[in-house]
Formats: sequence, C-alpha cells, structure tokens
Amino acid sequence: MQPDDVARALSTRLGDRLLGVETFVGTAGRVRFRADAALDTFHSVHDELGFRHLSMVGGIDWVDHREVFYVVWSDDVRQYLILSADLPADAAHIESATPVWESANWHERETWELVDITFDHHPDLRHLLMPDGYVFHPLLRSFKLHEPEELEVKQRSV
Amino acid sequence: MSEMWLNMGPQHPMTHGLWNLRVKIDGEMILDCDPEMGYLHRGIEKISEDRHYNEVITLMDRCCYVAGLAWEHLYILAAEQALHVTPPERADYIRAMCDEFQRIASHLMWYAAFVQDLGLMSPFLYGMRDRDLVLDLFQSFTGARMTYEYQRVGGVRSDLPAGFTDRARKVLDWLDERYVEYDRLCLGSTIFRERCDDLGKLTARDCIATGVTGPMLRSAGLKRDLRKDRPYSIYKQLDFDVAVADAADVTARYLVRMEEMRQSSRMLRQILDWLDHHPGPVLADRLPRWLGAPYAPQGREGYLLKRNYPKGLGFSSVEEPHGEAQAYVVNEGGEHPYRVKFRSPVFANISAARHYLVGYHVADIPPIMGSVDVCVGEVDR
Amino acid sequence: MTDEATATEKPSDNPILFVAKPMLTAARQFARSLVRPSTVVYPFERLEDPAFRKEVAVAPGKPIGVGAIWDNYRGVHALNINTCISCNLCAFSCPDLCIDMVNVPGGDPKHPKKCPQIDYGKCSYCGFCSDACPEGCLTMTTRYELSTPKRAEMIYSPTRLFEIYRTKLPMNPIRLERPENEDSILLEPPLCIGCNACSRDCPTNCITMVDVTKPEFKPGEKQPRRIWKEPVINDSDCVRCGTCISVCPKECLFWGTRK
Amino acid sequence: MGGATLFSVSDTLASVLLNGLGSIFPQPIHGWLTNPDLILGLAVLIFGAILLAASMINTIVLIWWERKLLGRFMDRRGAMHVGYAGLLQNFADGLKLFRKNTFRPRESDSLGFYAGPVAYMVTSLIIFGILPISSGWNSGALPLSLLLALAIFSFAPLFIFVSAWSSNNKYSLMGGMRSAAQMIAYEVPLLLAVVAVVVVSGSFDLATIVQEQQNYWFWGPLFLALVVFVAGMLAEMERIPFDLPEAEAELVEGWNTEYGGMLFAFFMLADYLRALVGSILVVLLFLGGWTMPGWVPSAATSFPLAGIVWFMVKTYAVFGLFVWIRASLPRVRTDQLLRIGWNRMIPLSLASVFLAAALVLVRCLPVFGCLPSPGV
Repeated sequence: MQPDDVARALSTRLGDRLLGVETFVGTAGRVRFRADAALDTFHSVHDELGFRHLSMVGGIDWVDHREVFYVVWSDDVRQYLILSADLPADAAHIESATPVWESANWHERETWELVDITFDHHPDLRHLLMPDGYVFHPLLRSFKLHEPEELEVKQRSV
Repeated sequence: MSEMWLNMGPQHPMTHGLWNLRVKIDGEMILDCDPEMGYLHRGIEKISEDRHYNEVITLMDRCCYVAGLAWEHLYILAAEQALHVTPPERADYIRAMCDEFQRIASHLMWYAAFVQDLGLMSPFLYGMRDRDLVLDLFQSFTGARMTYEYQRVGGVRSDLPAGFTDRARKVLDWLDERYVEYDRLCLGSTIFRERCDDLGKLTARDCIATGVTGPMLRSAGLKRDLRKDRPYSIYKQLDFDVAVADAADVTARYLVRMEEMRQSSRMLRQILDWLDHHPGPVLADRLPRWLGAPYAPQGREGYLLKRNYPKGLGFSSVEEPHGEAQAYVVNEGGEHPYRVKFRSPVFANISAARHYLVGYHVADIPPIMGSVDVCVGEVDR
Repeated sequence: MTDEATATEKPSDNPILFVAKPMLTAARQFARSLVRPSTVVYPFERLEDPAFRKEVAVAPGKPIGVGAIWDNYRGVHALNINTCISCNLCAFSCPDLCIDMVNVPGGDPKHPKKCPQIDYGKCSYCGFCSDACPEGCLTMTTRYELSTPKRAEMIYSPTRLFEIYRTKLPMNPIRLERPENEDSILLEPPLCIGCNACSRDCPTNCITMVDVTKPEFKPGEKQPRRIWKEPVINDSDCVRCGTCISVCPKECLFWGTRK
Repeated sequence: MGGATLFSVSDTLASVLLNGLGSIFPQPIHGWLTNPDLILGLAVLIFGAILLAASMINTIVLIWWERKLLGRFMDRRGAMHVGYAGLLQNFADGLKLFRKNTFRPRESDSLGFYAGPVAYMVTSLIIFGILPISSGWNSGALPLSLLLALAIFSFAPLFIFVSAWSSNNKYSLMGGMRSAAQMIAYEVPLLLAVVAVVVVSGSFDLATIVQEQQNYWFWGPLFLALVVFVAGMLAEMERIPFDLPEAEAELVEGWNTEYGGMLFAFFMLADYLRALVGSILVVLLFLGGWTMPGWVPSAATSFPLAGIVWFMVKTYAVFGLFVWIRASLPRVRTDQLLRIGWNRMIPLSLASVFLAAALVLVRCLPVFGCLPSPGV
C-alpha cells in the first residue's frame, strides 16, 4: 500500500480534515489529520483500510504545539501506517482511540501522564508509570533533567 | 470466603520483576485483575533526550535486561533511519546473529522462570546453565554478559574474535540436544500437561484487539512474524519457518517458544556460515565524526546544527523475543535525539491481562504470567 | 525460502507412564553431574583463569563456559598515568558522568597533571571512555570484584587505577580505529587575539603559535588589542579532543573539514 | 540383637549417675538421691534427651542430604563449604535463625501466632518417640503404635491452620486452607494403605509388622499400597508435587509467610521431621525395618548399632526417592490435587486393601520371598 492509496481511501470520509499523507520509509505512509477528525480517521483506518492492530501511541512536545502519533499494523497488507495529529499546547486533547482499538488504553494512559495530552472519553485515564497524584509531565521539554533543586521540589510535591 | 483484592507484587515471586498484579478473588477464583506498573520506571525516554545518539545505547541494554542486544538493534535501526546512515553488510549480519542468540538466551531465561513457577526446580537450573553458554558467547565479542553496549550507529563496535563461529556452533549443538531434554521434562510429564492445557486462553481475535504480539499471538494460530512479514536487516536472506500453534493456551506458548529456539538455531547456522566467508568492515567508514566515535568532542553544543545535518524521522520495528518492539526516533538536527519513543511488546501483553486471567485459579496465575514472559524493564522503561 | 509456518501441534499422546519420562531425565542428569557438576566453584575456580579454561571449560559435554576469550571483558579500568595526556576525552565520553579529571600528586605543583578518577558507583562499564582514549592509556581489565562496605571506596583515584595497571591484568585488546574523515579544528582568523590559550592547554602540543603579519593601520584608526600570533594545528598529531575549542576565549576555533 | 534397649541404657545411665553423685554426700542426701523413683525420672529425662538429639540431628542431616542430592539433580553441588561437604551448613543456618529477632505482624493474633509453630513442632517430635528404629530402640512397645503415630501425624493441619489464620495475611490464610483441605483429603488413602499392611501383618504394632517381614518385605505383595502410601506421604509432608500450601510461586511461602527467625525454623524443622517420619514409616511398613540382610556376617549383625545403621541407610534412600520426585515434577493445582486424592487415591487404596485380603486368603504371600528382599 502506497501513501497515495491511503490518501484516496481516507479523503472520501475525511475531506479537508485530512491534511495529507507523507511518505515514510518502511511504512505505508504518515497520515496527518486534524485533531477534530480523530474518531473518523480511526474508524476508517480500522474498518476500511483494515489496520486492525494498534501498536503504539506516542506524543511529542514541539514546545509551540504537541503531536500525537499512532502506529497501526494491517495483517492484510503487512505494513505499518503512522497517524499523526497536531494539537495546540494549551489545549492538548484528542478523542480516545479505545472504542476502535482496545489496546490504546494503556498507551493513552502513558501518553497522557508523560506528554500531557488528554484523551477524551478514555475509560480509565489514571496514572500508569508515575505515582498517583504526580502533577508533572516528564516528557515535556520544560521538564529539565540535571537540576537537583528542582527535582527535590518535584519529589516533595508528589 | 468473600471477595477480596489480593496484591501480587511488587515483591512477589510470580512477578519476575517489579510490578503489582492486583487480583480480585473469590476463594481461589479470579474475578478481576488490574496490573499496576511503574515500579521500575527510570525515564529512559527522557534521559535519551539528554544524551547523544550513541550514548542512548547504554540505556537500551537496561531497557530489557534479558534481550539487550535485540533492543540495541531496535534503537539503532530507528536511529540510522533518522540520521541517514547505512551500516555495512557484515554489521547487519552480526546484528541479526545477536538478535537470534539473544532470542535463544531470552527464551531460555523464560523457560527457567516459567518452570520454576510451576514448581519444577531442576529445569530452572538447566535453563540458566544453558543460557550462560550463550552469555559466554556474547561476552567473548561484546565484553559483557548482560549490558553489552555493542552496536553503534553505523555498525557494531568491533568484529568477532577469531574462532568465534566454531565456538558458537558448538554451543548450538549442545543446545539442540538440550531442547529434547526440556521437552521430556515438561511435555513428558502428565502433571505439566494437566496444569498447562487449556489455561490462559487468549484467542487470536482478542490478541489483535488488545495489541498482543509475539509468541502469545503466534500461539493463537496467527502467523505473524516481522522477520517474515516485514524483513528488516538481513532476514530476507535467511531460510526459516515461523512457529505457530493454535491452542492459544499455555502449552501452545511453550511449544511456540521451543520451536522458535530451534528455528533460531537454524538461522544462526546460516548466519555463521555467511560470516565465515565474508570478512569486511563492521562500521560504516564515511560517518560524521561523532557518530562513528562513541563520544562527542568538546565544544559539541550545536555542532550538528551548525553543519546543517539533515533532519529526519526514524521508525523501526523488530521481532524481539517477547514480541514486536518499535522505536520512533525524531532527529531535529541536534546532537541529541529530540524524542525517542519505544513500544514494548510486554507492555501490550500485560495490558491484556484481564482477558487471559479472569476465570482461572490463583494457582494458575504463575504459569499464565510465566507464559506471557514478563520483562518489566521494557514495560516501564 | 520457504514461506511455510511450522504448526507446532500439541503432542497428542498423553503420556501413559505419567511421571516416568521427567524422572528418568532428571536421573540421567543426576548421573552426569556426579562426575562434575557444571557449576564453577567461584572463588577457587575462575573462568578468567586460563588454566581453568583450558582444563575444564572446554571439556566435551560439559557446559562450563565455552572457553571464551576473557581478555576483552569490560571490568575495572586500568590507567597508565605516564602516558595519559589529560585530554579529557574519557570524561566527555562518559554517559554517566562518573569520570572526573583530578590532580595527580607529584610533578609541577603549578601545573598539576590531571588524570581521570572513576566513580564505580555510577559507572555502567560501557567502555566508551577506553574507546575514546587516543593514547590507549585507559583500558578495561578483567577485574570485576568491587564490593566494598563504603560508598566512598567505590571512587577510584588515578593512582589506584595506575596500581591496577601495574598488576598486568589482561587488558581489553579491542582498539577502535579512528574514522578516516575526521573533522579538523579550524580557525576563524579575524576573531583570534593570539592569546596562546589553545597552544598552552593542548595535551599533545600540536598547536604552535606562528607570527602573522600585522596589517597596516591608518593613523588614528583604532587598532585591535591583540598579539599578532595565530595557532597552527598539526592535524596528524591532533587527537581531536576539543580542549582548544573549550578554552578559546573568543570562540574562534570550530570543527570543520579541512580543504 | 543385643538385649539392651534404649530405655534400659538410659536407666543404667541414670542409676550410675545418681549413685555416683550420691556417694559423695552423707546418708540422708545419699538415700534421697538413690531413690528409685528419682532414678526412673532421670532415666525418662535422659531417654527423652537422647530421642530429641537423635531426631534433631537426623533431621538436620536429612536437610543436608536433600540439599546435596537436589544439587546433583540440578547439575550443581549443593552446600559444600561449612564442614565436610557442607555437613555443618544447616547447623550454621539453624544458629543464624536462632539468633534472629522473632517478630510478629501487628494485626496478628498473638496466641495462635506463637502457639501454632510450637505445637506443630512438638506434635512432630512426639511421633518420633513412638517409632521403633531397631529392636532395642523401641521405646513405645505399644500394641497400637502405628495408629497412634498416624493419629499424631494428622494433628498438623490443625496447627498449620491456626498459625496461618492468626498471621492475618491473605497468602497465609489461603495456604492454611489449602493445607487443611489437602491433609484431610490424603489422610484417608494413607490410612487405607496402612490397613493393607495391617491385613497382611495382622498387627498394629510397628515392631510386630517389622518382625512379620522377616521372610519377605511387604513392598512386593503390597506394591499398590506402597504407591498410595508414598503419594499420600508426599501430600502429608507437603513436598513437591503436592506442596501447594506453601507454593512459592503464587503464595510466596503459604502459611509460613509471616514467620521469621526461630519460629520459621520450627516450621522448617518440623517439616523435615515429618519427612523423616514419613521415610521411616515407609521403611517400617514396606521395606523390612531393621531386619538385616542374610549376607551380612553375623559379627556385623551383632554389633549393637548395626540394626539402626541399616535402618537409617534405608530411610535415607527412601528420602532420596522423595528428593528425586521433587527434582523432576511440577506441582499440581489445588482442585487437581483434591481430585487426585478423592477420585484416584481412595479407589486405589481400597483396591490395595482388597488385594492384600485376597493374598492373605489364598495364602500365596510366601511367593514374594523370591522378590529381592535383602532383609531375608
């Protein structure tokens, strides 16, 4: 499956909410979609394109905005597909993928606590790796390592 | 007895690591479960952002302490894609050899822990003993037994020592005899079959829904192996079969892993033959300086940015002993990776715990979780 | 290349003698290990001992080591103080920041020699430092016994590392070849003030200060306050440690490819 | 065999001791000291001390024996540095446990927590006093010594359950429940297997049972009963494959999770004491007890301790079998264990009883004299 095929299949349902499909070596492409089209994108990728296996959900903090990406796999074409959406840094939230892929549950919990991206309608958005009540999001760029005084504050505030 | 929540972990012989399995039980029946992770969270993804590309390798060995070389390979593949570097062919073969030996070592470790959970004491020692031979091999060319730090962006650290392939073949011969013995000790025993048959069922449909990969998925009859489906490295050149079983229970997982070890032996013989006849460089020679060397020179701040090193994204997926591991590396032109994200197969396998634990007995938890092959280091990262 | 999947069927024959097979297997192992179990009696037998390896480790049918080469084991470091050039590369290559450059006793008190001191409480034995060492004076040995009741004793001073060097333990023989197209240190001449810092601190003394011709200044024009000398770097002697770059007050040295 | 019994030896010892002591003192004290009642009392004490020392030393050596055997099964060496071949390792371990602090979880029940291990230990020790080791070492000479031994043997689940429940720990509680269920389930086939022996030998007295085996050992005619008895004993001793109550993988240590120091040592010792008792019972009931083989020269046979030595050799061999089983089998699950106990073991043991009765009826028992019974 080529990026063009993916774009053709997705554009019917998404229209202009599909921002483009880039080439990505080793995968079927990198789909960029608008955050408000999340659930539609997931459904069409899962049902129409047949990517039934969600491998990974991750977030990247680009300081001015945040990016959330999904890696999905299809057993039919035996290829990966990467979905990616940009979210504003001050209101980083996107629809949860758990209704489509059950496996998104833990990945989204992890992304939420590490990169501070909220997943709406997630069934169980609790801390996974960090202790309960931990208020920081370590994978944000503003969370600096190698600053012991700050670290002390962070530990105390937990 | 009324219902109660039982904390199995974080310090519990069943956990094989540091995590907490909370189970709700009624008498001996499991009604619900809730795995709690994070006791071993070291922030490897965060630390990686503060190290440059080769220094991340030291973290990869600690990511999964039973499959360090496979994780190094995973990271290196993604980093090379992000940095636009191609390794020499011999390095690729050596890496594949590391992968397969690591698979054998990891599966032996799994075997040892799994039978120990069942109360079988001596096979535990046999598994550890035979794994040590593989570690000896690793030690002879990487210099360490567990934290190898062997692969580099653009190749591997050093070539194999003289006589390595012969020693490796000897180990493979020894192991081939042992697999038979392992089967006799486990499959030959009625008690083992009574305990493991029809236990921890996870159908192929549930596997896909919950993202379960690796031997667990293949034990459900689904033939998916990245080495075949998406041949990275040099796996296209190798002749091997994918081990599949269809019972989807603990015995099936045992069978799949045993068969995988045999297939790994088969692959390794091919790789060793190739290595015998194709000497060559093991590190790409036209590398930017600090990618080839393991260190950055002083005054490195902004070094790559000044030189307009091309940006890039790297994504790799490797059939690790536990399943499909993935890495996503963002190169923003700096000397450190901007973001490194790993997908651990065990992470997904544990998250599906509710599907394969509920409805069984408390006494079944150790064999079921043993058949999942938990490695907490890579779950928590 | 076959694309067949090996369906590993469950052995259907439910064993009739229900415990005989595993018990006989265990008994066979019992008989085998009566002669010599596979364990190494550690403090008395050591895998790194060549005599032990030769006699026992490679005995057929006995899985005691594979007679592996132990010399490239990455254990405690050995430091040859005499050849150390204090280039700092080991400290910079250390991912765990466990190497400090400390003064070595003896020598010129005004310009003491600095050598690496290693904190084994932090060290991850990755070997990056010995790979980075341009002179081969910091190597790793087969020594691995480090336990000590005090945390402070985990910090090995250069002298202590030199003592390990003098025990002549097998050293890690792997030396990395330096990449061919190494970057050189280049100079941006207009910025240089000829302060001599780079040449003074260069560990290999490969920087010489040469005179530059003082340009003609018009009368009244403000002359830059500088010494009219510039560094010339001998590329074949340079170990690319970057000390000169870090000490340069004007940041006029940089990495680049020499034309 | 010599006429000296263990009790007569201790009686002589006591009278010699007291007479010697009394001769130092003038008359009133001398007469009081050589009072036969006092001598008898001291004799009983000495007798008990010898029994205690013998059982304890044997238990500890048994642990050593298991560790060494298990080591070889696992391709390793076992304890080897303390004493000759590690013989003193377990004494050192015991000393270490003895010196350790005894602690108790705050919410646990004090009485049950402390009384449980002690009672478990004591009941296990009492059995040792009943068992005859040789014709001289036959303290009880009770007509129903077999029944008494098994009755005391089956006290254990009660005390295990008490200590497990009072630990106030979920794992301990589950272990205790399992232990109780398991021991009760296996009590029945164990006793039925013993009935087969009783049918053949016609006596409940252990010494008589041994004497009945002068011509042929019972393992031949009563092989089925032996299998049931060994399996039942494995369950009673809580050893792999039936060690669910302390299944390490899921229940940490089962009913003794919360115990440490000397209290844990009590459990440990009592466990191995019971293992020793189990091995001894197998030797007594099926393997001819202390009857010496015919090929042994009479000079050796008449050696006072020859019977005991021969008996202990057999006991340790039987325990070796238990170790072998432990080294090669996984543990079963609770429900499977109970199913095996009620559904398989009881019919088997009943069959063995009928078989024994049939053998006695048709009087074909002496045929088994041709089987290798080196005690003949």
